[in-house]
Amino acid sequence: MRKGPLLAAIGAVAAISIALLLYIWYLQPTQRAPALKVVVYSYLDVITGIDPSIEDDTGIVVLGSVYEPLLYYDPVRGEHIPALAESWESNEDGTVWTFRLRRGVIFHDGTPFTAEAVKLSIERARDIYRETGRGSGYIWDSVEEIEIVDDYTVRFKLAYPQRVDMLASAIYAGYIFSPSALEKAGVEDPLDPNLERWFNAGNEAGSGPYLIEFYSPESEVRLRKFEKWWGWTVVNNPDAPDVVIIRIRTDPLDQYNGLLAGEIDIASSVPRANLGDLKARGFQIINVSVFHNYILQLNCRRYPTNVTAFRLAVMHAIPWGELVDVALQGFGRLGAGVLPYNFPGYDGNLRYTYDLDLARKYLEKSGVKLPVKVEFVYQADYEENAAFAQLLKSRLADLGIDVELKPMAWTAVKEAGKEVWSSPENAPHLIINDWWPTLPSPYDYLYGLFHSESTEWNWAGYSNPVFDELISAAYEAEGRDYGEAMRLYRLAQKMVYEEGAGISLWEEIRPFVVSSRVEVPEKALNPLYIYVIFFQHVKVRG
Amino acid sequence: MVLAVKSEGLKIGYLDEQDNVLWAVKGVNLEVSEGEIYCIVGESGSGKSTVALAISGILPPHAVTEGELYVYGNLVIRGESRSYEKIRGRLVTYIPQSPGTGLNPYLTLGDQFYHVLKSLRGSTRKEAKAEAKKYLEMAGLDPASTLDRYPHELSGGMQQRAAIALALSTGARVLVADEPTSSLDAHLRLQIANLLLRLREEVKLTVIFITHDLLLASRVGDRVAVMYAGSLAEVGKLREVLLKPLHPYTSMLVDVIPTLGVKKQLKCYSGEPPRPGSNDEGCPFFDRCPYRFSKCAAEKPRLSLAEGDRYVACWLYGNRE
Amino acid sequence: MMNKGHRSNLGGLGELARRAWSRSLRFRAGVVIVVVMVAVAILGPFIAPYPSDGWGAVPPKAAERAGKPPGPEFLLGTDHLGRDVLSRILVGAWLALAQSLAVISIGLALGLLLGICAAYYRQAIEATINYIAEVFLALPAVILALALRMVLGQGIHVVIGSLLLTWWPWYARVAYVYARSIAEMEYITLAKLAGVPGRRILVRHIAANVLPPVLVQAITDVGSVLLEAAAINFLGLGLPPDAPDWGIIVQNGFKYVISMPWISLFPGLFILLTALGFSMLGDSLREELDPKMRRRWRLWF
Amino acid sequence: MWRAGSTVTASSKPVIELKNVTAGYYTAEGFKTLKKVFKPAITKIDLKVNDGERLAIIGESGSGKTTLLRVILGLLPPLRGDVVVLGEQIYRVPARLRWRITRQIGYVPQDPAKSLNPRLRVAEVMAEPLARTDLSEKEKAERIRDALRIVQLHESILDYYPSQLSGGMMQRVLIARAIVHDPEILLLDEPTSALDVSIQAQIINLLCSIHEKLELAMVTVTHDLPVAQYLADQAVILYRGTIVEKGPMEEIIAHPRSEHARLLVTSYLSGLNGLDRINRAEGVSAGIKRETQR
Repeated sequence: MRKGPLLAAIGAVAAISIALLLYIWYLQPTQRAPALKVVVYSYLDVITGIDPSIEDDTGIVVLGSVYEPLLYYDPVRGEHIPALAESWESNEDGTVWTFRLRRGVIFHDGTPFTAEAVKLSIERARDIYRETGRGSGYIWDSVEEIEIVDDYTVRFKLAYPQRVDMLASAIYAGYIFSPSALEKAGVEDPLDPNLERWFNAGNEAGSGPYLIEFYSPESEVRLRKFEKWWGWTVVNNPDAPDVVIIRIRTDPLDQYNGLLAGEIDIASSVPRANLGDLKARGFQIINVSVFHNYILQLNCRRYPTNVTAFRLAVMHAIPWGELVDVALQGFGRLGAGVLPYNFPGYDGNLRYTYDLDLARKYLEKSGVKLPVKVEFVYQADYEENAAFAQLLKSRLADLGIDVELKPMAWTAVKEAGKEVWSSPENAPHLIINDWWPTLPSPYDYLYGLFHSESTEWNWAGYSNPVFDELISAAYEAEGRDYGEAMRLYRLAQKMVYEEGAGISLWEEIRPFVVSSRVEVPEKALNPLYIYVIFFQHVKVRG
Repeated sequence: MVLAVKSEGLKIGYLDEQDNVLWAVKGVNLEVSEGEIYCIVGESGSGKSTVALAISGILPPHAVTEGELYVYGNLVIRGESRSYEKIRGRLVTYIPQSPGTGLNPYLTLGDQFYHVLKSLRGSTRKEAKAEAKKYLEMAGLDPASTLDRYPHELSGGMQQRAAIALALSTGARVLVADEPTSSLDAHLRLQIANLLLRLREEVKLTVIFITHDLLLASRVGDRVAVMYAGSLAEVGKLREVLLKPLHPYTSMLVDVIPTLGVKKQLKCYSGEPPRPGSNDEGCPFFDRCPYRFSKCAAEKPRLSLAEGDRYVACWLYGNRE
Repeated sequence: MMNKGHRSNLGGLGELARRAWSRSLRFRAGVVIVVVMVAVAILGPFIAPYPSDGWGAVPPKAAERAGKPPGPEFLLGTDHLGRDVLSRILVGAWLALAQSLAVISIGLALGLLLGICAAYYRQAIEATINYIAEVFLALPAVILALALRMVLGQGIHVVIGSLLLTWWPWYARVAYVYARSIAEMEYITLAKLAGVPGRRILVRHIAANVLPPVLVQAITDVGSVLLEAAAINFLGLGLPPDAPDWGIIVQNGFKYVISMPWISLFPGLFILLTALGFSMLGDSLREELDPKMRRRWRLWF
Repeated sequence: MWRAGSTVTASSKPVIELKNVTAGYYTAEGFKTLKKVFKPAITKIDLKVNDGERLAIIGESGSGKTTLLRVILGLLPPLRGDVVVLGEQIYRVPARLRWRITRQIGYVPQDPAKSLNPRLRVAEVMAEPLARTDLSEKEKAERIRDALRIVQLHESILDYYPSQLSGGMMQRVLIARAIVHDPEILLLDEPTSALDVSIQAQIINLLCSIHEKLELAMVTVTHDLPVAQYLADQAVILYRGTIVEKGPMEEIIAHPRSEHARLLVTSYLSGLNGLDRINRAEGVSAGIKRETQR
């Protein structure tokens, strides 16, 4: 009897909690809103930023769905797809370009899209590059003036001939944001760093099909369908996702496990060795050949890689024949020159052979005393880089060159690469850079990776005035005589090849793994806009 | 008359590292009557403490048993099986050597009484307090000044009294006290001894008093069992045993104990008690016995009636069955 | 009453080992494992079927050899770069042992020295050493490895350095506790009264009694250190990525765990086995030092 | 060997002299201040031990006898007062050099199990007090053999480790160690409390014979009055840090003057009355003899 009250109390609590649980369980189906269509996309790297005018790195996976450029470019068909611009034309010598803009477009905050936004966005990208060297705004270098003809017409006046249609469909620096962003960020001058801060805090002012709902660049970005996007009637896709979750999963195996657990619908980077398993489990695998290639750069400013013959010896010691099979399990295409396959200016002849005898001859010619030690920096979490590094080390060991492997995180790789300009003796001899183009022009690659002023990405420290001259001339010629421009680009590319400053190792064939509840049609992926999935085309089943 | 404790052929051993059994108690027959103060006297390694643990039901799990042990008619040890459920803490209770270890250092005395009584009889705090007062007074402590104290706030003698009071409050009929006074000062020993005597009179408590101190035993005991190397050497009325020891070991004990005020010469007996697991043939005291003869080496004497109610395990007394 | 006269004998580690050998199956199993591992560590580079694979060289025609499952040609299969896994493991054995034994032996020596000094000299020395030990005890080895990696760059020094920094205080602490209890012993007083020089008391009386239990502890710990070293290497903080360290081999194979499970499985098993061997050795020795431990163990099972 | 209390033959040169000694320990007190407070364990002790004398310091737990012992051994500097051991003010000697005096005290600690380093053989233990003497190895070996003979241990014991010895043998080794370097004073701390009664008698007799042979001053610190009466002629009774009574042993037992001494003495008087005891002392063995003769 003494235990009576206690037992009663426990009984009462238990009864109440059971009742409560039953109630919740009973209510749940009725209270649940109509099921949202959610797609989870796992991405391998942290988001480096989402300022539409400055970001030139991994932020593209977000920007691509949130903002729109004037035009998109389809590199396979070689044609432009209108986006915010409906039509465009240029004068004879390609120095004046007029774009007619789409009417009835509104930004996410409800402000209407007009010519003013175009002028503001593009000038900001250009001016930030001019003033700070950051971002990809150099593509607008030729633009002298953007004239607002009327609300829905802009006119670009150039200092020298350019293909502004190409520039406008660039992957970076071409995104149009609403002028209301200035007010929201509390700035007057679009170049005010506070505006960049405002953007990178997770704010946006785009017009794209999705808007940012939650932004945590190290772990997750959530996008929500923008119902008032102008294009919904065009794409006519009632199964488009309502919510897109971009989940950062830096370990490829994590992505694999996430797929199996049903936490991830689309994965960009599962270990290639696991693809067969996934296929057997009913996952769809979409092999996209993307304009993303891995470029081995050799430090031209530090002994012994500053000796051209030594660099060529290294190049001929790379077992090209088995490179793709060993490093990428077959998911790739052997690189040539600097530019990727299908890209304007590509030259499949610029390949070295795997020939140790030749390599030894070059080595002898170089006069480098053996044994010698070189440092090799690469991004640690890219399995193909690690595999290649060990392969190269073994082959160079055959020549008597000792390679010290230094796998690093991406940011550290970048720091190490840039050091070739500040203190070349501390920069690695060999480094793997990976590149995807900002705009569909060889200039993008050749300038970015090998121009002597491109201290951000020219990790070879390659500095050749003739080369610089050649690509500038080619770039200027693009708007005037495209064929001539391509010829000059080829010449420049060949210089790099002959001097062994760098070589495209392979181009990726990126296997996107898609769960059976999601359909990713061909037009949702574009080799130029790497990693971007145009979710407006994605269909969610069930 | 009810026998409080009775054992027949009780053997207790411990497993050593090779899983051999080392016998600490080698066949002991005990008969303890109700209301008796029964002393078990012996030196270290004689097995007296093991007997105490067996009676109070707290043998460690790696102990091995043989024979039988009854407590108030309950068969608690039968061969290898042991079952103390009904008697441990209810019929029998145990007072360890050092007074502190019998008490919980984190509870006041009052709380300790409460916890014990609640688990035994479901007492309320009020009831427990009343009981505690009763038993503390019985043990000669002032309840008002001790109930709210923690054990470390009490002196050694008071701790031991409190432990006895706590043990009594369980309603136990048998108190097993293992050297309850050896860590106490001389004048406190006397007090504890007197307390036990008084409790025997007041509540008819049966006390099994384990000690190595023959003189102290002589103050309290009714009967004594002298243990040597795991066996009983001599059992009888305490006074008779001390004044006229029959077994040579008992007489050695009497000879070597210094007595205050009597400066007899201490007799020197060479040798030391055997280690456990040593040779089991013959009389365990053979090596040190001044009266040994050939039979002693060959055969182990059994405890048998010598005269009156004196039992001796020695061939000197014929060892009549 | 347990017999006091039959206390366990402390007659040296050799004696201890002899007794453990005769009594404990676990000790014998541990000895066999450790002896085999030491033999492998010494002979590994010579008995490996493809020694250059073992050292990390990718063989020519790697693509043809890559990803072979265990079979007659490659007993434990090949990894994603076509290297023989068995050779990798055999050649790497010495690295595994060298890393853990270096950490244990230096950490032990340092810990013993400082721990005993703290217990013997007391006062300021005691407070200082204990404080430092506590700080380092609180640091996880992996975090330290990360810091060292930043400052010193890649290499075996990162593994050994970070583990050393986290393990010495453990031995200092263990030695300190033992030494404190021994410093209370009357034989220390006796020696002081007799004019035995302080250094001799420290060595003959205190260190001699602290050493056996701490040494046994150290033997048990070899396995843990091996695991921690493997973890640091697994995370890519220590040795270069082509070194034949077992942790690195596991890491290399981790991405292929679905399609080529043998790459990670076998080095993982070797790590496990070696750790097990040392902890069996240490545990059974500890039981010999303190038979009560064994009792408890027996009770649980 | 028991010897009569009247046979004190020594010259009355004092070997230990304590004058007005107060000693104790500092304990931290208070939560915030951590103030160190001096807690005296012995106060104003005057004590003199003459050469060849047998003195017992008797006290129960908490009486300060351990503190007194530590003061005499040079381990605990007193708060005030003089401690003279063998004619030297022991606390005026730097701690580093104090061993030169303390070595002259043969000290036998309380618990044999804690007093022998388990890692040292008996031979090494025995050699310790001889280490800083200028004796030759041969003389040292001779000394050790002599000491072992006195404590009735066989020489083979030198190769043993303590764990191979019984409690009684350990105590003998410790006594042998205490006398091996021929000290002036033998200081015993509860020499029998850790031993069984039958071995206690052996040790008591052994200590008596040692005192007779070596003619040194023997100081026994104990709580056990009956044991003390065998080991000492003079007694000092310590109670709560002060000496409450001193004088010849027999005198104190027969006529305790202070209240505490009286309590102590009465608590040791057995439950069997004195007559029984005398009877027993004479007749016990006779009873057994009777039986054997039969």
